[in-house]
Amino acid sequence: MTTARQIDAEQLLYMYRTMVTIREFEETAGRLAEQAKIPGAVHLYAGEEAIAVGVCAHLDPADTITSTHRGHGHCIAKGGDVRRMFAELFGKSEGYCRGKGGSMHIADLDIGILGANGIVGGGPPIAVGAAFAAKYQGNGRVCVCFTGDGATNEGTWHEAINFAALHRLPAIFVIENNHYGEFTPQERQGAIARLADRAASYGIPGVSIDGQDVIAVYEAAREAIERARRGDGPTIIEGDTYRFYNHTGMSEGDPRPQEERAAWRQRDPIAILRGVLEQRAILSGESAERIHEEVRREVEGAIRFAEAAPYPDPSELLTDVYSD
Amino acid sequence: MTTARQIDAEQLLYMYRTMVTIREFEETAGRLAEQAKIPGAVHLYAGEEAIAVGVCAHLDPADTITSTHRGHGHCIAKGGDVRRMFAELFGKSEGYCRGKGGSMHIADLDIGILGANGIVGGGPPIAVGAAFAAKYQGNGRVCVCFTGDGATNEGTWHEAINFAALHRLPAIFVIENNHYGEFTPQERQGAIARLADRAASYGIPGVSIDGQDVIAVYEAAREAIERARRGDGPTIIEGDTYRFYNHTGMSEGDPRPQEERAAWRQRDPIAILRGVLEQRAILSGESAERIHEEVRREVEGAIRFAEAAPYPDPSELLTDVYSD
Amino acid sequence: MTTTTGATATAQREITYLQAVNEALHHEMERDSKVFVAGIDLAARGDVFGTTRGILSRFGSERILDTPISENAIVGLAVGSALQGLRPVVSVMFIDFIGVCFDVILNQMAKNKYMFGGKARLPLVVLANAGAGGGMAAQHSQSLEALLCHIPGLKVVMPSMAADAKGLLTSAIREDNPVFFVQHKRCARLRGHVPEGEYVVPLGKARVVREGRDATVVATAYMVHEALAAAERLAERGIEIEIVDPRTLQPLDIETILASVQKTHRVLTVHEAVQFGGIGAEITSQIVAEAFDHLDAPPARLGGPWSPVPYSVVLEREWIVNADKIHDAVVALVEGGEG
Amino acid sequence: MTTTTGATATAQREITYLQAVNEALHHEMERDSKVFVAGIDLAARGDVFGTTRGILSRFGSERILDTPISENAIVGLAVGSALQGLRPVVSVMFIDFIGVCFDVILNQMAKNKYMFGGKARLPLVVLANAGAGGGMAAQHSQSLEALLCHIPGLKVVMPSMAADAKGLLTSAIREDNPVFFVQHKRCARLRGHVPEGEYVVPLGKARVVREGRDATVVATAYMVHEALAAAERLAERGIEIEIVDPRTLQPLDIETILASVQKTHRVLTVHEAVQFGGIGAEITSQIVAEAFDHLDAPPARLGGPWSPVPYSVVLEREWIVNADKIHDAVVALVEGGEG
Ligand SMILES: Cc1ncc(C[n+]2csc(CCOP(=O)(O)OP(=O)(O)O)c2C)c(N)n1
Ligand SMILES: Cc1ncc(C[n+]2csc(CCOP(=O)(O)OP(=O)(O)O)c2C)c(N)n1
Ligand SMILES: [Mg+2]
Ligand SMILES: [Mg+2]
Repeated sequence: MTTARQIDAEQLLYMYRTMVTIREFEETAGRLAEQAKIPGAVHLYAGEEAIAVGVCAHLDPADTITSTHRGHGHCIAKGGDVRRMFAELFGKSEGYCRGKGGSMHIADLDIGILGANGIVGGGPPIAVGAAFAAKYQGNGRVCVCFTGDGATNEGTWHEAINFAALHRLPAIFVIENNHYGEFTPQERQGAIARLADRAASYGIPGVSIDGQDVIAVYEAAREAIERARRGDGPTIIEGDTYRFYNHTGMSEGDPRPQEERAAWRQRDPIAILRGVLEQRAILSGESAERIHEEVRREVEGAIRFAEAAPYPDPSELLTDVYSD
Repeated sequence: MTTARQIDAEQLLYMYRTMVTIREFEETAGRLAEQAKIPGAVHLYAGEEAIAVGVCAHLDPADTITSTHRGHGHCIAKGGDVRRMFAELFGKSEGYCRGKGGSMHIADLDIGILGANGIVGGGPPIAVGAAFAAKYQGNGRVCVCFTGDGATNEGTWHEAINFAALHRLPAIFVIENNHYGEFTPQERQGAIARLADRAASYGIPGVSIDGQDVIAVYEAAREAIERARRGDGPTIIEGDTYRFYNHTGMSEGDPRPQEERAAWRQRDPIAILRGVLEQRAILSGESAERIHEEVRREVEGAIRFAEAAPYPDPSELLTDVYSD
Repeated sequence: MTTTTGATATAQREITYLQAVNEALHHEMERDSKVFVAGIDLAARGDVFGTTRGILSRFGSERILDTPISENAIVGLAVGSALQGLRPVVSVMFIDFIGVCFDVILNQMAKNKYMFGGKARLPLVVLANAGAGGGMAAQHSQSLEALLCHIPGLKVVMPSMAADAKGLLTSAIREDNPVFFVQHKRCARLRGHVPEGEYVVPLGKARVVREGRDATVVATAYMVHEALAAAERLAERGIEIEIVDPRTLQPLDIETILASVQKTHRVLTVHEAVQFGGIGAEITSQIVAEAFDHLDAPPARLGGPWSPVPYSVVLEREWIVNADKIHDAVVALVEGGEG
Repeated sequence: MTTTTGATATAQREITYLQAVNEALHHEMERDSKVFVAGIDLAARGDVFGTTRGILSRFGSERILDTPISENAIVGLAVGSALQGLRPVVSVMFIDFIGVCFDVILNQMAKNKYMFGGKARLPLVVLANAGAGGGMAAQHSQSLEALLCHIPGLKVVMPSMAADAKGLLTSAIREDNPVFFVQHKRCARLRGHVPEGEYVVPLGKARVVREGRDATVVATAYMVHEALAAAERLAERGIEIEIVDPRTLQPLDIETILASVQKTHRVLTVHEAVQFGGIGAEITSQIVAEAFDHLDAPPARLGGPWSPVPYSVVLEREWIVNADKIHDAVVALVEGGEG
């Protein structure tokens, strides 16, 4: 956790690399899904990287997150292993869920990832419990609950925040406002523009920030997380963002206006951070290329790992239903 | 519907009588429940009369309401027949639900009462549908959704208001803030004091008023209902109030501080209106006594009616599950 | 058993199950202005499943609404507007999502009429998509119809064929009670002959999909197709199964099932839903109560194993009941029977 | 079948079922600081049912929380804190209220472990009160255990006796899986001998409550007491029924049930829940699959009629399964049997 206003170069480079990793992961996953190498639905996080990365940069492995159907970015930002993620997408036994979960259920309890979630609004109630456990055990942990804008219209979101606010639980509710729930624009899902204003319903702070600027996210998250760790309760952070691909998969059938899509492409969070890094002479064209290349190799390696991994044995069908 | 600021005497007297009727009904029902003449749970509305009456005074029979477990007051204010209400409490076939519903499910669809509800937060989703139907049919009707303060922490309340606000449905969400949900005070159920502030989450007006002053309620309701009828969408009205008896039944085991209870008794909505009426010389001690006497006779008559009514025939057990 | 009313019927016109649903919607919206449709992405997008394609352009945004992701409000919209005389058709998308609005289903929709002493009418339809097979994993693959079938006040329809989908949705929309119209995802693209124009299949009537003498297979939704595939292989072995598709699970047409069992003396129930507590248990129990002496072997059941639906194609394939499993179960029932 | 460990056990100390639940809570909270309790009015008020009386003063407000009326948050509190190593016990008050938080139950709690490839542990208990008989009407009187029993990943306990309530709650709290602990309201005040100190009844073990030779009655929760009442009258008639209380419905101890049926050759299942799709259907189906040749008569079922629970005392009495109905069903089973 940094405390100075000035974020150090190492942290910035870490965030840059992590965003690049997410992008590379997602575009690869999207292509593999198009080739039907990944079954089911794959919801790509590309375009929204700054939010997961700017928030999770403050988290220790013991801190927790609850994620969404669009969860790969959260997982990588929280320290997830791309090899085991790809193996899971391929339904292999080396996958995070031993092939039982798939894209919408990747979890790594060892590093505080309490699961992606196929249910919109499924995460917030679970975040209440995780944040409560931190308070109960007095271990200083926080829980970050990621949701989309659409999820803020589910009752579970409301119940969870009210509960967390009342008990001053160390929870942070991050809204990734990409302006669409599936194919329906946000303005046809609710009558207010700034979802962070809903914080007023719970007597907690709510901030709206530029979700494409990882530094803005980082700063807002730092404040919210420090507040939570201090025992002062939750914050809502709304990051204004955009998904670069369709609701599921890549771009086929994306009904969003071409102009809107192009405009947001101009606000690529990776390019924005790169600009800052170059300006501060932290990154050169060459070192950037090296990072991208390393990430590409990492992702390629992950794919090879995943492809080589065995499928689960059919006998595993009935294991893991219960603990004993 | 009145439009003048000055409420006419007839309307005021009507409201006075209706409040007295609710009080008499509830205290009688409470005593009968104590004598085990009414089974199940009876949630008394006594003390909160000004809210139901001040709101429903603006409603036509074709307008609708959704009610709560504490629903007798809404029913009477909306024009319900106390005879059929008592018959229902007694489980008789002349009851509103032919004995099938009881206190928590009294409904009269002919006069727009879409049912009391045993589920906290059960009414708001239904109100969405009723208000939508009014808009769809363009018939100028409104739907008033009554809930308690505790119900505003249920997700259904949130979903319903967001939906109604988005579609500018002719709905009014009235919060009867009696400061307790069952036995737990409001401040241990949420972190904000004024629940009407939650209107900000939906881009609609929210007003907090003195729920013991029927004129204040009447004025706020008029504005909200006119707004709804105009097609400008919902309003949240929060009325500050207090129940005079325990969560269920009369006073036994009521854990609320004696001092608090006594203070609120000083704010009896009936006495407050009576003061206004006497000041405006609309009511004399004598005419008030006549009203009270008439109401007592009406309630006694209702009890006699209900006692004399037959029980449903056991063969009715399986009717009314479906329409055909 | 099925009735065709009015309109021209082209003898062998084949369309998909989904198109059949879409036709019924169009037809009923045309017929009755009280019918409207609402749900996530139903209007502009025509539903992620394709059910409502063309409705927006034909009927306008007053009669088909995209909604916020707020299933309590969506299903509440149906209940409240039905109480006020409209005939809503709302979608919860995946049947897995009934959890987020289950109180409205369990305690409001299903009980309002009874609790109110009969005065309410709730002419509403809830569309829901069930079934595994697409790698959608545990929260998007369930068959939860048994939960709904245990709730007095609801009706539950689960068509397997395109024509039934059209005919049953037509009936469901005209019905004055809450009906869950459960579509199976793997049925969606199956084609079949579907009469044009108005087409009504009454609720509560099973259909004998295939005649046979050796055993009755009561199968629901996509399992009807798996049973048909099994039947071919069984026929090669000399076993002729009779396949009964209940089509409506609540109310259940037990008479048609009993008539078949009394003819074949053996019965296997098959559904994709988890076996424990599935509709097969109820059907089996009713059969033994009514036709015990007609049985030459213990009634058998096939249903999903006791786990959530797994993601991996290897495990998912293992999880789902299919023609092979039906085949083997019938062989055991007929050849290994104790009769 | 039941084990007593440690502590002094006063031979015939009798306490109520509710007190037994309360004792188990006290004992387990004393034993393990990871156990905490949360729900509406549980702390200051000790629960409207009385389950948590004395817990606040003994353990303080860190370990027992009053909650807002937000069941999704309450049940989510259990899931999330269990995933983080605590052992929550949360209450949904009436089992009727599972509807408002059903997604958390169906799609999160029950499936997290499996979806996550086994790595999660969810040691949590949900307390819920079931049953009609108090004039509480349709939304406060249901027995909804069958819905929960159809969901892989959950366990469901439904004790009928005070001692079992204590012993099973102890096991439920120590269990590493989500357990619904369903109390029947009419059992709450029944007294029985309950061992002092630690007392464990393992999950998944049925109990033969009464021995008999002529028919097996499998009864759950309050129906065990009704069956016992029926047994006395049946004995006068010369019919000796064996009563089996499954105690845990998921997992179901079918072995104990089968052993009894193989002895008596006749079986009646009885529960208060609606008969259609109730747990009796599953038990019946398993019995016919496993012990068909042992049956001298078709297995019979008794359960709630096909309606919501009515309010009026006249109708409610008619609705609920009772000793008379059990008596008559057994007589029909034994004397009218087709064996
Ligand atoms: C309870 C529930 N309702 C509906 C869906 C279908 N669904 C999947 S993603 C999605 C949109 C979610 O929108 P948002 O929360 O803004 O997240 P985004 O996809 O934009 O990241 C919907 C409606 C679901 N998965 N769960
Ligand atoms: C879903 C649900 N949860 C809990 C309850 C139990 N319950 C009945 S009334 C009540 C308190 C409601 O408080 P509020 O909304 O403030 O209404 P009030 O009783 O104060 O009028 C509770 C918790 C319920 N009936 N339904
Ligand atoms: Mg979005
Ligand atoms: Mg209150």
